[in-house]
Amino acid sequence: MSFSKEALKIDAAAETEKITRWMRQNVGRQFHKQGAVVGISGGIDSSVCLALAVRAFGHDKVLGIAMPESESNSESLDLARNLAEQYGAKFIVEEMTGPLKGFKAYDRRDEAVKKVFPEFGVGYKSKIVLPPVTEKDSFNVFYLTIITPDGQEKTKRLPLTEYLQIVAASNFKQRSRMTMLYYHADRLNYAVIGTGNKNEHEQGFFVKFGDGGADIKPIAHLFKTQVYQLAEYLGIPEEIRKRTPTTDTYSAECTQEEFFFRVPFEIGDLVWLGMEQEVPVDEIAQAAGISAQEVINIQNDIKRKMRTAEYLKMNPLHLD
Amino acid sequence: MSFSKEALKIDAAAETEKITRWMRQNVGRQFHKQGAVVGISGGIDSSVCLALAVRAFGHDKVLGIAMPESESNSESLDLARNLAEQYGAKFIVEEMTGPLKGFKAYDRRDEAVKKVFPEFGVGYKSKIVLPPVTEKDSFNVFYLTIITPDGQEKTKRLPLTEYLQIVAASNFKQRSRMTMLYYHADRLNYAVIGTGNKNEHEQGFFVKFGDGGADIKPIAHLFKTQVYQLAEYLGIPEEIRKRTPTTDTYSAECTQEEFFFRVPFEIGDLVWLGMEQEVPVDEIAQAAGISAQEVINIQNDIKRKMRTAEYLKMNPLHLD
Amino acid sequence: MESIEQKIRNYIVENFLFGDETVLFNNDDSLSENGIIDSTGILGLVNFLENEYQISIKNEEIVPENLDSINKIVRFLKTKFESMTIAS
Amino acid sequence: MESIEQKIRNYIVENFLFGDETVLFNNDDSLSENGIIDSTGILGLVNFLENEYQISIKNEEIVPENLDSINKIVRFLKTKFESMTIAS
Repeated sequence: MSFSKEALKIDAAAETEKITRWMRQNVGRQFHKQGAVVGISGGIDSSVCLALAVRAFGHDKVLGIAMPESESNSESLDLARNLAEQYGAKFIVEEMTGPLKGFKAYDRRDEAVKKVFPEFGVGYKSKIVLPPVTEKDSFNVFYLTIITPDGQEKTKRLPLTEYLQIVAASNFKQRSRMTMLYYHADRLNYAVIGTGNKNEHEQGFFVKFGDGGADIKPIAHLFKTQVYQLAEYLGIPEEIRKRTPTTDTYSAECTQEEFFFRVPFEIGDLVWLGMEQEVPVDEIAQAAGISAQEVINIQNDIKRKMRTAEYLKMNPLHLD
Repeated sequence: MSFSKEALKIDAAAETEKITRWMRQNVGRQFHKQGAVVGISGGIDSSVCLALAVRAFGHDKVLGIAMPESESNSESLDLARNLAEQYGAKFIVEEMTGPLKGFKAYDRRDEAVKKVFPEFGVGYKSKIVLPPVTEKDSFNVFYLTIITPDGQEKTKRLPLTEYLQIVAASNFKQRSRMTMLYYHADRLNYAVIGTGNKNEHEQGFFVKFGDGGADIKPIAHLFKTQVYQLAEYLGIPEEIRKRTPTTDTYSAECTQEEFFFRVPFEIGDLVWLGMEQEVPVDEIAQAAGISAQEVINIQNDIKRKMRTAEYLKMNPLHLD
Repeated sequence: MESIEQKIRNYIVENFLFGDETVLFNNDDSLSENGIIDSTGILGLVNFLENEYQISIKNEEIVPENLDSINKIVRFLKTKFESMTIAS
Repeated sequence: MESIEQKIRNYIVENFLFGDETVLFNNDDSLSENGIIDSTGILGLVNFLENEYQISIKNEEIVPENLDSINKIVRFLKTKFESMTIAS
C-alpha cells in the first residue's frame, strides 16, 4: 500500500453530517446562541462555512456579512451576495473603509512602505511576500513588493521595523472585521463562525483576535485540498472554487502561496499528511513529485510555523 | 480561627515578586516578545498592571496607551499621563472617536436607546444597570437609565432586542481598544497586558476579544480588594486609588457595582473567598455583616456568572 | 389544541436547541441548571410569554421560582391569567 | 575588550530574555530549537549584526547554518570580515 494523493480524499457526505451535528450541539447547548454569523469574502473557505452553517442551523438563522473596503477585490462582493442568495441566508454589507480610516490603518502602513520605497504614493500598490521553499533550508525572510502605477514590480527585503509596522497596520483589517462580525453576533445572540482551514489554523496563518477570533471553526481540521472536496459536495459555485486563494489584505493582489505557505497546496498538504502519518520521506517525495530534500525543508517550515502558531492560539495566561 | 476580612490580606511584596518573575519568563521565553503594551485608563487595575510591567521588563520596554473617546471621563487622560511619567514608561494617546464613528458605534447604540425612550437625543446620557442582590434570588434583568439634559433620571426594563443591541454596540469600544493595543504590540514586537482582575476574569465582566483579548493577565488571580493592596505597595497615586471603579463604557457615569457586580467589593470578595474555602454560610454572613440568605444569593449570582464566563474565555472550538 | 406545556417546550426546543428533540428534559427540570437556557435566554422567554399570552410580566416576577422549569412557567402563567380575570 | 561571542550573547540575553542570565544555553545550542529566538527575532538579529559590524547580509545568507547558534554567527561574521578584507 503506497502513499499517494488518494490519502487526502474524504467522504464529503459523512464529513458534512459530522460537522453540522457538532456545530448544532455546541452553538446551542454550549454557547446558548441561536444562530450564526459568517463573514463571507467570496473565497472558498468562507463559502463552505456559510453552506455548513445553513445546513446546521437553518437558512433563517444564518447571517452572511460581506465587508468590503477600498482595497478589496471588486468581484468578491458579488460572489458573496450571490452565495448568500443561493443558500437562502440573510445577507448584509458592512463597508469597512470608515473604521479603517478611523484607525489610520492605511496611513500607518504606507508610512512604513515609504521608508523602504520613498517613491511609493498614489496609484501604487504593495504586498508582502515570502520566497518559495527550495532545496536550501532557510529562515522566513519577508520581502516587500510594490507595483508602480504603470505596472512595474519592485522588490526589496524588509528591515525588521518596517516589516513589523506593515504587518501591524494590515492587521487592523482582520481585527476590524472580527469586531464587526461580533457586533452582529452580539446583537442577534448568534455565534461567530471562524472560517480558517487546517493549513491556516495550525500553521498560524491568521491574526490573533482578528480572523482567529471566533466561537467555532468548522473546517479547522480539514486540509485546503479537502475543503475543495467539501465545496463541490455542498454545491459551491464553480466561479468560487476556481479562484486562486488570496490574502485579501494587501492592496496588490497577493496569493496565499506567495505570502505564507510557500508551496502549492497539492504538494504542501500531501507532505504534511505524510509527516502526520509518519510516511518515509522518500515515499512522500515520490507521491508529491519533488526531491527528498524539498520534502524535509517543507516539513521543517511547517514545524517552525506550528511553533509560532502556539502563541497565536493561546488563551490569555494567568496565575491561579 | 474564625473567618474574617483578614482572609483577603496578601503579602504585597512577595506577590509582586512572584508576578513579575512569571511575566518576564512568559513574555520572553514563551511569546518571544520584547516588551509590553498596557492600555491605561486612569483606573486602579490598569495602573497596577503598568507598574508591574515596568518592574518586570524595565521602563524603556513598556508602552502605556491612553485611548480617550468623546464619552470618556476627561480627568482619566491626565491621570494616565501622570502615571506613565511617574513610572518612566513610554506613553502615547490614541483618540478612539474616529474608529468608533467609523463603526457607527454611537449611532447603532442610540438607535436602540431611542426605541425604549423616544425622547432620547442630543445632551442625553445613558447607561445600563442591574439591580443589587437582595434577599430574593432573581435572574439578571437589565435596566436602561437615561439622564435628561437637565439631570433627570428615567429607568425602564430593557426588552431583549434593545438590550442586546445596546451591549453589542457598546462592545465596539472594548474591541477597538484591543485592536489599537495590538497595533502597537505587533509593531514593537511587544505583548499585550490584560488588565482584568479576578472578579472580572472569572465572572466574565469583559468583552470577548475586547478587553478579554490579551496575551497575559497579571492580576486575573487577585480579588479587587487585593489589587488595592498591591496598588498601595507599588505606589499608585492616591487619586487613582480613591476613584470609584466605573465601566468606562456608557455615556452616563456608571459604577461597576451597578452595572455588573451588584454588591460592594468588600462584601462580594469576602463572600466569594468564603465559598472557595468552603466556609459555612453563617460564618461568612457574620464576617460580611449581611444575612445568610443574602450570602446564598450572592454566591448563586457568582456561580451563574462563572458559567456564562465559560463561553467568553473559551478558545475557538474545532474538530480534530 | 396545543397545551401550554407543549407550546413552551416547542419554543425552547426551536430557539435554544435548533429543533434537536434528542435533548431530553422533563417538565420539572431546571432550565438554567441543565444548561438549556442562560440569562439572555430567560429575557427572550419573558418576551415570548408577554407577546404570546398578552400579559405584562413585572420586574420582580422574573425570578427562578416563576421561570426555571416548564411546570413553573405554566403555574406562573395560570396565576397571571387568574389575576387578569379578577381584574377585569 | 568584549569578544564577539560575548557581544552577541549580551544582545540575545538583553533583547530576548529581559536580561535573565539564569537561562542557560551554550555557544553551540540552536537558538530556534531551544525557543530562545523565533523568526521575528532572527530578523532583529540580522539588523543588529548589519548595524553593529557595518556589514550587508544577503538574502541567501539568512539561513540556519549561518545564524542558528552563537558559534555559527561568529563563524559567519568571520567569513564576512574576510571577504570584506579581500574586496578592499
